[in-house]
Amino acid sequence: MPEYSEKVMDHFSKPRNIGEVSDPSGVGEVGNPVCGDMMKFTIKVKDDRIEDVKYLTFGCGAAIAVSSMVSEMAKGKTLEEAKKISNKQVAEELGGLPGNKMHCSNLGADALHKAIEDYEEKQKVSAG
Amino acid sequence: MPEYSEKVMDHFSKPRNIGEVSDPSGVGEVGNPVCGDMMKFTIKVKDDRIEDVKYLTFGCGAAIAVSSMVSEMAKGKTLEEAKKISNKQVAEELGGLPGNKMHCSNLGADALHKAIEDYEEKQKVSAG
Amino acid sequence: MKTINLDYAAGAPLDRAVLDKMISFFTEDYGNPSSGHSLGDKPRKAMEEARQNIALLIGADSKGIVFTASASEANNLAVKGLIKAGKKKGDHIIASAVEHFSVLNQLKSLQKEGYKVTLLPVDSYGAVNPEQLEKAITDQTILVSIQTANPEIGTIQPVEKLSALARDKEIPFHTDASAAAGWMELDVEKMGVDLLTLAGDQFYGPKGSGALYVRRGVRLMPLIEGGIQERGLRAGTENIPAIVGFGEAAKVARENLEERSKKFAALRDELKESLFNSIPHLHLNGHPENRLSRNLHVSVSFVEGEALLMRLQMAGIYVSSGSSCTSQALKSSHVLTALGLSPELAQGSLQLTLGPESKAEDIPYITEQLGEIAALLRNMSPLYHQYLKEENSNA
Amino acid sequence: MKTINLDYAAGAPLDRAVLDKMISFFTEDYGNPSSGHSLGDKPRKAMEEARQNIALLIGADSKGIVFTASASEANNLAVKGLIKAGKKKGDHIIASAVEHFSVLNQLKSLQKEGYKVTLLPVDSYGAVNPEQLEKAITDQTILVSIQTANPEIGTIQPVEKLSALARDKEIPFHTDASAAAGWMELDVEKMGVDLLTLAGDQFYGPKGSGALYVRRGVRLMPLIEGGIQERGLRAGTENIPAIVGFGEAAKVARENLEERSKKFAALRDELKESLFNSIPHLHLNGHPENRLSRNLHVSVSFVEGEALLMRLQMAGIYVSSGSSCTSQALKSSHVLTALGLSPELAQGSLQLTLGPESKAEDIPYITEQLGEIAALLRNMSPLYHQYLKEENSNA
Ligand SMILES: Cc1ncc(COP(=O)(O)O)c(C=O)c1O
Ligand SMILES: Cc1ncc(COP(=O)(O)O)c(C=O)c1O
Repeated sequence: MPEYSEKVMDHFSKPRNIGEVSDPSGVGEVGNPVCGDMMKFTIKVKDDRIEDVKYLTFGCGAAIAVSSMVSEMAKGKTLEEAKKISNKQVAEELGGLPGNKMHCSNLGADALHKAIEDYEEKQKVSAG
Repeated sequence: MPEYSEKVMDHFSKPRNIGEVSDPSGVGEVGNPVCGDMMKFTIKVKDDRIEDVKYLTFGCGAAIAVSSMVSEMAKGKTLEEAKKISNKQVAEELGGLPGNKMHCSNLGADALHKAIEDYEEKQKVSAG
Repeated sequence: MKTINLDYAAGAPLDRAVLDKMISFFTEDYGNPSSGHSLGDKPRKAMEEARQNIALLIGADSKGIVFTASASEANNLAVKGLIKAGKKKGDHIIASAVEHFSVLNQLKSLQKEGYKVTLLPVDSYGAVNPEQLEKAITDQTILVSIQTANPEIGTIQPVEKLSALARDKEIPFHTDASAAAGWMELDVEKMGVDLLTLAGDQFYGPKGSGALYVRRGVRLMPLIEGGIQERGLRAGTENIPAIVGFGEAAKVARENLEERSKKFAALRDELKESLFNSIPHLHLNGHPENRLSRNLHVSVSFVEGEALLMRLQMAGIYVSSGSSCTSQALKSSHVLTALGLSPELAQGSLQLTLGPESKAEDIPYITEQLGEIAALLRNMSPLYHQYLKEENSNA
Repeated sequence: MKTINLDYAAGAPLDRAVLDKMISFFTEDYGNPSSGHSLGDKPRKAMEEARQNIALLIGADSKGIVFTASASEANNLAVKGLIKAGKKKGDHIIASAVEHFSVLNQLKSLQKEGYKVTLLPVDSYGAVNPEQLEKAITDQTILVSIQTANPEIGTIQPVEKLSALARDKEIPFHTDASAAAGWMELDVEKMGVDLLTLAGDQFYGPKGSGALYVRRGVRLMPLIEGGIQERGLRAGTENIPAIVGFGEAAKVARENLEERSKKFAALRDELKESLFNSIPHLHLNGHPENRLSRNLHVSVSFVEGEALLMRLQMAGIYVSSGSSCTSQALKSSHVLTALGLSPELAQGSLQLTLGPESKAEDIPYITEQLGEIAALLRNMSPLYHQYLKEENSNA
């Protein structure tokens, strides 16, 4: 088994915020089964703030822990704050990730950012 | 250790007829230290018969056993009989020799035959 | 917590009888078989006895057995050794796409050196079709290497038919029998092979024990040059304890071959039934019947293998997976890809290999745990949710 | 009858502590370090601990240690691996004339492939002269391989000086330290070597344990291709028990290096004194001081080695010889030839290597037996009789 931190194991074995928010404000999907990991983040935005966030993840231990961590980090943050959540931060919050699993930390933040973008696109459309 | 027969071990550990006969009728030497084996046979001939035979041997276990066996086989034989002692016979009498030691059996009979030749040469000279 | 090992292909405990036989060669009979004195006698005799036992396991002449330190080494000696000896002229090598890396990676290197390589495809069960081999053979073909059985999915190859095609054209035939030996009847004559790789640790022998069978008349160059051990085909002081253990394991395997394979096949089938009866969306990989008795290979749809593996481990169950995340190279198994398995099923694959401590009583627990874990991971899988939606809209 | 082993270079009993440390990895901790689950954790940790201990023995970074199954394999990986990687352009290789066959026979093969090989001569003690190396180096030289110490005659080479010459020209330097490691202080930095071969079984570790130290930045191609064990430099399931035993032996060797080498040097010198004081016409081979502590090498003039060896065995004393009759290839030792020793002295050579059961109390018996045997064989030696005659006529 890769040498996962306690924090990773905690999030892997008790993942937080699983699922899809109903009637999501934004949806972000990344990855595919070929590369081994896939994540779908859904967010509910209210007053420029992420009121709720959930995810579905197909992937390894790190991918699951990363999704869970990202969801916790994002919840309650303003969109601007959430956009600043970086891959590096996620990995740090998880107490580090094994070298060959670092790419998983990218996926989580990417999926979240995509969901925010999706929301912002929709806002533009409805505003325009 | 090469798998020597009991007979070989017996002749190796109790070699018969070591030495040089005094005032030899014939002397035969074969081999050299480079190839690892050297034998010197000396014979005392009386009435065309090998009355006494001795040898000095520098060499491996097989070479020593072969020398000893050849000396025993030759002793008391007529020259004509002794000339017929073949390498194959020597090996057989010793209960066989390991494959890579067969060449040693050649040496023993060769040295004996050389000693006989030497005797016969000398006879010719003194006769002539 | 229970500990249930279902990954005995990765490693298995040494049979006690095997270890007992080895011990004195560590401590008392530590001599060197090449010694000119009698401290080498007992080790040398023990080595030749081991060689006999290993030869018997595959119906071979013991003179044809060359000891190596692993199956990988034996495979390298077979392929590179044969090619370097260069008896047959040509530049074309044929193997199957599902060979072990210790064959495939050599072929990659040889390709760089200018050799041409054909990797035969396999059917959806993982078997090579003899017709494909027939078509692939050219007058430049100098070696055909096709495994006896696949270590991952368990599928047994039709070696007899394959080797006959090579023999017709006087092309040397190598088979990597590492996964098969000790678990099914093998006979180098019936199989018609010139070179055969063995791994002692795959049938409860010690690690560090491998061998290559080399048919009389087949010329090889050594991979490891030096002393003239193993008739000059493999230099190095003989690892007598490993060789002795290897021989003993071969003897035990031969004497128990039928019993062992029957027992494992029954247990494996029981496990399969149990899993398939209670867990939806499982997929069997490899051939349904024509497979190694101790091997079961399934894909759990919609989920990824490392996550399964970690969850199973939390339940005390140890398995391996062909998913990319569990491989050190981060690629999913080339064997599963060769079957034409979808990426998703390859990622969710589990290899279950039975071993000495496997027992029927554990099957309910394994089934329950895998069932719960599959449900839990599917519940969070975007692929599963998508599937459910599609089902709903189809309904 | 007494049994006195004076041939511990051919094989030695495993230290009990070493074996004890190995056992659990045969039976309980049998997992595979490459496993994705925790059955591989303990073996993996034990392997890395062993790597550390081995690295410490030679002052190296543990990342540079590549496990092999023997010194022969390590030598083959070093020479062929480096040449195949082909980083430095050229076609010239330099080694000493007294290298082990696992170096020399590779060079013969490489010569057939078109490489040019210079074998440096040695002085009458067996040492390479750095000036000879300096002269031999050309701008085509891609490898220099010179052993740390000779296993047969014990002579230690001036590796530091030799490697400095290679380093000046940026030529990789390999040293086969199989005979030296565990018996003298080694430090890859001080020695200035890029590649260094180790044999665990030469310092009471298990057979089947070898390693190659590879300096960071030195590129090698693997000899055994396949899985990515050992950073891709040596494929094959790791032989954990052997590796663990190797590591433990390295630790014990390091902790006892000074004590062991002092003890053995003293014992060896006592044996030498005793033999030379009571047996006429003995000849010491190898360097009188600059030699391995456990090694003594003598030639018994006028007699042949196999006969000596057999007679000594009848007295319970086990030795080896460089005579042609004791070699399986029926050639006398290339090392003794390189010293310029006369054929007769090469044939009468005895290699005596001390080990764990060697003790001073046995020296009188050894001396007495060798004395009697030498007298007995000389009495039947034509060379001795010739010598006596010459002495007489000179007198
Ligand atoms: C079919 C096959 N060949 C070769 C090997 C390589 O064996 P090793 O890692 O012991 O060298 C394996 C190992 O699992 C195997 O299953
Ligand atoms: C200096 C040296 N190199 C290499 C070897 C080869 O060792 P092995 O036979 O264990 O491969 C030996 C063996 O005695 C040796 O002394």
